[in-house]
Amino acid sequence: MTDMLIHLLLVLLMPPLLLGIIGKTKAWFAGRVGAPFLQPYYDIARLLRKGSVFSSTTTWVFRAGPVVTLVSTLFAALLLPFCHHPAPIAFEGDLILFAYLFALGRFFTTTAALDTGSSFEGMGAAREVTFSCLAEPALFFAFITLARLSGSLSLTLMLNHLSISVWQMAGAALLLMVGGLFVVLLAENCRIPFDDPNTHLELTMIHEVMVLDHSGPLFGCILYGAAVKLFVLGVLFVNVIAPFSTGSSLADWGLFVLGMMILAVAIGTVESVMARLRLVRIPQLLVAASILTAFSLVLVLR
Amino acid sequence: MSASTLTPDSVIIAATALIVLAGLAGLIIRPAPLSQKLAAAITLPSAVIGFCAAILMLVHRSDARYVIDWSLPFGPCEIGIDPLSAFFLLPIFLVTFCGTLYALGYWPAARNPATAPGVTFFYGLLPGAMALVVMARNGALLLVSWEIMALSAFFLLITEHTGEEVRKAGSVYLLTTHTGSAALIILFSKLHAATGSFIFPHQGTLAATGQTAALMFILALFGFGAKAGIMPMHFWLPSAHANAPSHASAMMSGVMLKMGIYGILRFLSFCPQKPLWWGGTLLVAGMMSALLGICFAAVQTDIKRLLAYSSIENIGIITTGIGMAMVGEATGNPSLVLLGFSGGLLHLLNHAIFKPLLFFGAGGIIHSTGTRIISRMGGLAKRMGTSALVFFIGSLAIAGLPPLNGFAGEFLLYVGFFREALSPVPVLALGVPALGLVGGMAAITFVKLYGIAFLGAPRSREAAEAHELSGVMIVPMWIMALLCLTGGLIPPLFLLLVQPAVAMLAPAAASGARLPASFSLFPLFGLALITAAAAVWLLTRRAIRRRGAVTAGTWGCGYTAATPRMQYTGAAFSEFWAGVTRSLSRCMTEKPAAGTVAPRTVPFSYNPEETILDRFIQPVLELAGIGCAFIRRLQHGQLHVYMLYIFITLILLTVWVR
Amino acid sequence: MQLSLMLIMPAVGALIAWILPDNRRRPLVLPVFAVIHLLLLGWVLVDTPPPSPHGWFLLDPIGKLVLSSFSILFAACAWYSVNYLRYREERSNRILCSALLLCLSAMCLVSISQNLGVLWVALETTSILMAPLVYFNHNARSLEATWKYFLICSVGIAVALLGIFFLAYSTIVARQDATLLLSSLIDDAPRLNPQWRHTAFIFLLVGFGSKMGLAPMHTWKPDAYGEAPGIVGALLAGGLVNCAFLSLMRVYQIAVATQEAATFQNALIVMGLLSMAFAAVFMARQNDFKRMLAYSSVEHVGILTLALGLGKGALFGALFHMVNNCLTKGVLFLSAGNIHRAFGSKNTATVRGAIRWVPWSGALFLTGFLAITGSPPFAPFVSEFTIVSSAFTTGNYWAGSLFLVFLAVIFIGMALTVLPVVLGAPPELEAGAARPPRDGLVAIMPLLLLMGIMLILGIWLPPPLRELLMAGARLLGGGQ
Amino acid sequence: MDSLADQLLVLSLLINFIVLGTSRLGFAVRAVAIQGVVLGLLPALIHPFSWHIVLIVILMICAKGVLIPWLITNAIRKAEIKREVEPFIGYIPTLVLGAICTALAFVFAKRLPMAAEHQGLLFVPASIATLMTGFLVLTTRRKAISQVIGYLLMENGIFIFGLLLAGAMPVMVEAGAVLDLLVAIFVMGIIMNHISREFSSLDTSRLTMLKEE
Repeated sequence: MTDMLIHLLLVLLMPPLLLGIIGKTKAWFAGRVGAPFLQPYYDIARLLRKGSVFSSTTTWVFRAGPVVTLVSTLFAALLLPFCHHPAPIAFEGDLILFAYLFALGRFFTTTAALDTGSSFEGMGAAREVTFSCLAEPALFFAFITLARLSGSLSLTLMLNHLSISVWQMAGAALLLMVGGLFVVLLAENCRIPFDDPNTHLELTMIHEVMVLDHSGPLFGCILYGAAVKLFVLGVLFVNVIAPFSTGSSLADWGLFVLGMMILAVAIGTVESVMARLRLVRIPQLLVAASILTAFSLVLVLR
Repeated sequence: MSASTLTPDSVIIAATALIVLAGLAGLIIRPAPLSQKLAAAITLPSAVIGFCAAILMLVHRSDARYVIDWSLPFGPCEIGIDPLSAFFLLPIFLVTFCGTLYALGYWPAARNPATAPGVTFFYGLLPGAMALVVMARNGALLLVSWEIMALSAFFLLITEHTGEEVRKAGSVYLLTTHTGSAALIILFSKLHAATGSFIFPHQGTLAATGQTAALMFILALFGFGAKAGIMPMHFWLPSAHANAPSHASAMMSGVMLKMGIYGILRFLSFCPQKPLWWGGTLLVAGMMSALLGICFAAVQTDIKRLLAYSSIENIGIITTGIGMAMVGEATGNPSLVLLGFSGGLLHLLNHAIFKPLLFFGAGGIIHSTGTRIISRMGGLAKRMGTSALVFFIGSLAIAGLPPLNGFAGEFLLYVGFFREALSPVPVLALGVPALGLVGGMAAITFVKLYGIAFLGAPRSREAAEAHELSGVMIVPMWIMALLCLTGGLIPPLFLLLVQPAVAMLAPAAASGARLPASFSLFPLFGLALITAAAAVWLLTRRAIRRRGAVTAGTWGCGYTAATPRMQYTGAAFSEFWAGVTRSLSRCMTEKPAAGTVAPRTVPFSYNPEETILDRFIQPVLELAGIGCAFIRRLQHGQLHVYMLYIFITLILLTVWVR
Repeated sequence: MQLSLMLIMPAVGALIAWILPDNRRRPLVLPVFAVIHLLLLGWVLVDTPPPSPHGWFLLDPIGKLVLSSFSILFAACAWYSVNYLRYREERSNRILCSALLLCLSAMCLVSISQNLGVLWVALETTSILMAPLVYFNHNARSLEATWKYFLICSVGIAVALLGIFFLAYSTIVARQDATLLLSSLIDDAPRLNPQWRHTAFIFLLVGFGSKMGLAPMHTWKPDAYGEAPGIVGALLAGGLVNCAFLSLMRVYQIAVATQEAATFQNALIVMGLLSMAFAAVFMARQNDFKRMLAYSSVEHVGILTLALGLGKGALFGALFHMVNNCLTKGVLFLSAGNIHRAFGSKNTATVRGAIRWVPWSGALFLTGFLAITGSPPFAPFVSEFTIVSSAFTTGNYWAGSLFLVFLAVIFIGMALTVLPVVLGAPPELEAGAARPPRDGLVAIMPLLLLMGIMLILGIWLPPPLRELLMAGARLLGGGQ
Repeated sequence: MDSLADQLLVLSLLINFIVLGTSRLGFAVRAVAIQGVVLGLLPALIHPFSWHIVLIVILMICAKGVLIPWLITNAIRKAEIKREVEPFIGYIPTLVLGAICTALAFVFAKRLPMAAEHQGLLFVPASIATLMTGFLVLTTRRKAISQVIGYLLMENGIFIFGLLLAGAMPVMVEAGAVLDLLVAIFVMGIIMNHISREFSSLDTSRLTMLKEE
C-alpha cells in the first residue's frame, strides 16, 4: 500500500525535477549558475495562473490535446514497476497498452497542432508522427527481448525479472537494447540530438513547434505532460540498466530516485556535448535503433 | 404464424427476403421519392429484426438447416445458419440499416430521380445476396449468390456512370470479380469431383489431400482473396470504393470485403488437416496487405481512396489473425488458434463498424463540399461540428487507440504474437514490430485525414461554405460511433458475439485455451481514463475561465499576413512520410526548382500511383490487345481464302482421324 | 397430322404475305402466324404425335427442344418486326415476311425429320431462304455479306451432303441395303464400316460446322450478322445455328451408337475450343457491337460443340445451353438493333450512353451481355456451369480450364465493348438534330419476355423442361 | 458396261482439267454442262433399268445440262465479261495442283473399302477429285462466275458418289437435293447480277469491305 502511494507521489511530483536537473547540468557544462532545480515547478505554477490566448481557428480538439496527452502519459506511468516494486496495474499484455497510451497522447497532440492551421505546427505534427512511427518497432523489439528473458508478458514481471545475474547471462543483448532504448528515450522526448527543446528556430523543431499556440494552463499541462513522459520512459530505462535490489524496500526507493537523477544528468550531458542532428538523419538513427534492439533479440535467441 | 415457425433462423430468412423485396419496391413503384421512403420503411425494421435474430442465434449457438428443391441440376439446395454464418450476418444487417437511413439524406430520390430507384434496388439486392452467400450450403447456390452480390455492387458502383473515372473503375472491378469467380467455379467443380455433390462437406470431412487440397486452397485464396482485397489482388478496390456513392462504399468496404474472408474461413472449415504453409501464406499475405495497404493509404490525397486503402490494411490484419490461427492449428498450439481467430474476427466486426462510419463521414463531406480532395477541405469541424465529432471517434478507433474498439481486436493479435515470442522458435514475434509499424502509419494516416480535412482554416471556397448534415445522415454515424465506444469500453460484449464462431471453427482450442484475463479489466481502464481526462479537462477549463481567455489569430511566428492557403496541406503532411518510404509508395511528385531570386509561380503536382494496376495489369492488357490485333488479320474479307480455310480444315481432320 | 399442320401453316402465311399488297399491314401477318404456330407447338408438346409411316418424321425430345426454343424466338421477332418494319417503310417487306415464314416451316421440317436426306434438304432450304433476309438492306455491304454467307454455307452444306452419302455407303459396304433413316443407322451403327464412317463423321462435322459457324469456317458470320437487320441476326444466331447443331447432334447420336466415338468426340472438343479461342481473339477491342455479337455466337457454338465432345453430364448442359443461347441471342440482337437505329451507327466510336437515349434497349443489352457471358442468376450460367463442372468431374481438366480461361477473356473483351456503348454520356447532338425517340414498352415487351424467361430458367427449372432435357441427354447417350 | 462408266468418269476428270485450264468463262460453263450431262447418263449405265433411274437421268440432264448453264450464261451476258482475269494462282500452277489433287484423291480412295459390286470402279476417286477441283477453283479464281463454276464442280463430285447409292436413295430426297441445288444456283445468279450492278464488275476480290481492321 505504502509502495503504491510512493509510486503515485513520485509519478505526480518528481517529473519536473528531472527537467530541473537537466537544466542545471547543461548550465554547469556551460559554466553558468543556471536556474534552480525547482525552476520547472515554478514555470508550471506560473503558467497555471496565466490567462490564455486561443487562435480563432481552433476547436475543442485544441483544448483536449494537452489534457488527454497528460492523462494518457500518467496512466502509462501506472503500468510501470519502479524498480522491484510492482506496478499498481499489471496484467498480461499491459506492455501493449503502455505503447498505445503514448500513441493516444501523440494523436491528440498532433491533431491539436493541426487545429491551429499554422503551417509550422503542421510541419511539427508531420515530423512527430513520422519519427514516432519509426521509433515504434525499436520499442517493441526491446519489449520482445525483455519478454523472452523473463518469460512473461507483463511489464512488472518483465522488468523486475532483470537482475545482475541476468545481466551476466545476456549482457551483450541487454547492452544493445539499452542503446536502442536510449535513442527511443531521446527521440520520444524530443531531446538533443533529435530536437532542441529550447531553441526558437521553429523550422527545425518538432515538439516545441507543435505547441507554439498553446498558452496559459493548457501550456502548463503540456510542460508537465512532457516532463511525465520523460520520467516514464526514464523509469523504463533505469529499470533496465540498474536492476539492483537491496532487500529493503525503502532503500530500493532511494536507489530508484538516485538512478533517475543520474539519468537526468546523463541526458543533460548528452545535450551539452552533442549537436542537433540534421532532420534527414533522424529517421536513419531511429531505424538504427530498431536494428540494435532487433539484434539484441537475435542474441537472446541463440 | 405459430410459435414453432417463428425461430430466429426463419426470421433471418424472412428479413433478408423483405430487404430484397423492399429494394424491388423501390425500383418499381413511382414516384421515386415515395418508393425510396417505402423501401426504407420496410428495410429498417427488417434489418433490426434480422440483426437481433442473428445475435440470438449466436448466443444460443444454434444451427439451422433447410433443404429446398430448386430443380436446377446441382443437387438439393441447402440453406443453413450456423454460428459462422450468423456472425457474418451481423455486419450485413447493421450496415444495411445504417446505410439505408443514411441514403435518405445522402442520395434522396427527390434530387436524383434518375438514379435513386436503381440505387435503392441494388442496395436491397446486395445485402440480400450477401446474406444468401453466408447461408448457402451448396456450391452452386453460393456461386449464384456470389455473382449476384458482385453484380449488384457493380451497378451501385457505376451509378454516376457519366464520369469517365467511374466507368474505368467499374470495368476494372467487373473484370477482377469475374476472374475471381472463374477460380471459384474451378474450386467448386473440384469440390464436386471430390465429394460427388455440390452440397458442402461437413466440417473437417473433406477427403481431398496433397496436391488436390493444395490446388483447392490456392483457388480459394485467389477467388475469395480477390474479393477481400488481399494484396496483390487489391488493385480494383481503391478506385471502386472511391467512385461508388458513399453509402455503397460503406457497404462494399464494411461488408462485401468480409464475404471474401467468409469464403476462406468456410473453405478452411472443410479441411480436416491444414499444412503449415497454408497458415504461413495467409499470415504473410495478411501482413503484406496490412503494411503496404496503410503505407499507400498514408500518401493518398483523395479521402475515399485513403479509406479504401485503409480497408486493405484492415483486411490484412484480419487475414493475419486467421493465418495465425492456421499456424497455431498446424503446430498444435491452441492458445495461438484461439487468439488468432478471436482477434481476427473481433477486428472484422470492429472494422465493419468504424469503416462505414468513416465512409458516411466522407460522404457527408463530399455531400456538403462537393470535393474528394483532402487538401481542398479544412475548417469543417467549425461548420459541421457533430459529424466532426463522430468522425474523430471513428479515426481514433481505426487508428487502434484505446479506449476504442479498434484497440481491442489488435490487442488480441499482439498478445498472440507476444506469446509466440516466448516459444522456442519465435518467428511470429516479427509480427509485433510489424503491427507496431502498422499502428504508427495508421496514426500518420488518420491524423492527416482528420487534421487536414476538419481542422485549421477552410482551404477552399467549397469548404468555407460547408454545412452541417441532416439528421438522417448524422444518426447512423452516431449509432456507429456509440458502437465503437461500446466495443472499446466493454470488449467482452463483442467477444460474446465472436466466441461462438470461433468455437465452431476451432472447437478444441475454444475449449482448451483461454484469452488474456485482462479483457475483463478493459472497462475499468477505459472508464478511469475517460473520467480522469474529463476531470482534468474541467480543471483546466476552470483555470482558463478564471484567468480569462482572449481569441486572436494563429501565431505566425512573426509572419503576420498568413492566409489559409499557406496552411500545411495533406500532400505536404504525408510527403514527409512518402519521402521516407519513397520506394514503396511511389508518389509522382513534381517539384520544379524555384530557380531565380524572384521565383515565378511553379507548379507542384503530387499524385500517388496505382502500382499494380498501372505497372502490371494495364501493360499486359495492352500487349494482349496488340497480339489479338495481329491475329485479327485472318478476317481480311478475301472470300477465296475463307474457302481455303474450310478446305484445309477438312483435309487436316480427315488426316487426323485415320 | 399436327406435324404436317406445323409445316403447312407458316407456308400458308408466307403465301398470304406474298399476296397482300399493303406494305403497312403485311407485317401483321407475322405475329398472327407466330401465335398460331405457338398454339400448334403447345399442342404437339402436350400430346406427342406418333412417328410418320416410314418413320421419316418424328418429334423426339431433342427436336422438341429445338423447335420450341426457335418458335418462341420467332414469336418474339415477329412481334418486334411489326414495330421495326414501321420504321423501314421505304423498303418493300414482301420478300422479308414471306421468307421469314417459309424459314419457320423449313426449320420445323429440320427439327422433325429423322431421315438424314430430308434433314439435309430442309437445312439447305433454310440457308437459301436466309439469303434474301441478309440482303434486306440492299446496299453494297449487305450484298457482300450475302454473297459470302451464301457461298460458304452452300459449300459447307455440299460437304455435309457428301458426308451423308459416305454414311449411307458405309451401310452398303457393311452388306446392308443403304439407308438414311436415323433409327436404323443408330441400330446397326456398330456394324457400319469404320473407315467410311469416320470419314463421313468428319465431312459432316465440317459441313454442318460451317453452317453453325465453327471456327475456322465461321468467316461468313460477322459479315452476315453485322449487315443483316436485327431480326435476321437473331434468327440466324438463334434458329439457323440450332438447326445446324441439331443436325450435328443427329450425327453424334450415330457416332456414340458405334461405341467407338472417342476420336469424333476429341475432334468436337478441339473444334469447340478452337472456336472459343477465335471468338476470344476477335472480340478483344471489337469496335462494332453487331460483329461482336457474331463472334459471341461463334463462341457459343464452340461451347455447344465442346459440350457435345465432353459427353456424359455435359450433354444436359449442351441441350440447355442451346435453348439459352437461342433466347439470349434474341434479346441481344434485337436490343442491338434498336441501339443501332437510335444512333444510326454500330461503331463504338460514335455509340455511347445508349442507356440515356434508349433506356430499355440499353438496359436489356447490358443485361443480355451479362446473361450470355454466364453470369448468374441467368440461365446460361446454369448450363455453362453444368458443362464446366462435368468437364472437371470427367477428368478433362485441360478442356475445363481452357474453357474457363476463354470465358474470362471473352468476358473482358465483350465488357470493354458493351460497357462504353451502354454507359456514359451520349454524344452531343449537332444543332437542330432531334434526339431519337425513346423505345416504347410495347416494342420492347418481347425482349423483356425473353429476358424474363432467361431469368426464371436461371433460378428454377420447370420439371417438364427438365424431363425433356434429361430425355434429350439420354438420346445422346448421356444417361444421367 | 462398267468399263464404259469408267471411261465416262475419266472424261469428267478431263473436264475438270479443262475448267482449271481455261480462262474463257463461257467455255468453262459449257464444259461443266457437258460434265453434268455425262454424269447424268451414268446411272443408266450402272444400274438396272427402273423408272426411278429414268427419272433421275432426265432430271439431271435437264438441270445440269440445260437449266443451270443457261442461268450462268445469262449472268455472263448481263455482266458482259468474257474471261477470267488474272486468277490468284496462274493457270499452269493450278493445273499442276489439280493433278496433285487428283493423285491424292486416288490415294485416298485406295484406303477406303468398296462394296463387292463396285470393286475396281473409278467412282470414289473421280468424285473426290472433282470435289477437290471444285475447291481449287473456288480458292484460286477471282470472278464470282468462276466461283459458281467451282461450286458446280463440287456438286458434280458429290453427285458422282451419289450414283453409288442411286438405288438406295429415295426419289424425294434426290429430287429435293437437285431442286435445292437449282435454287441455290439461281440465287447465286441473282446475287451476281446485283454485284455486277453495285460494283460494275464480278471481281470478288473487290468484295473486301467487311473485315477486321
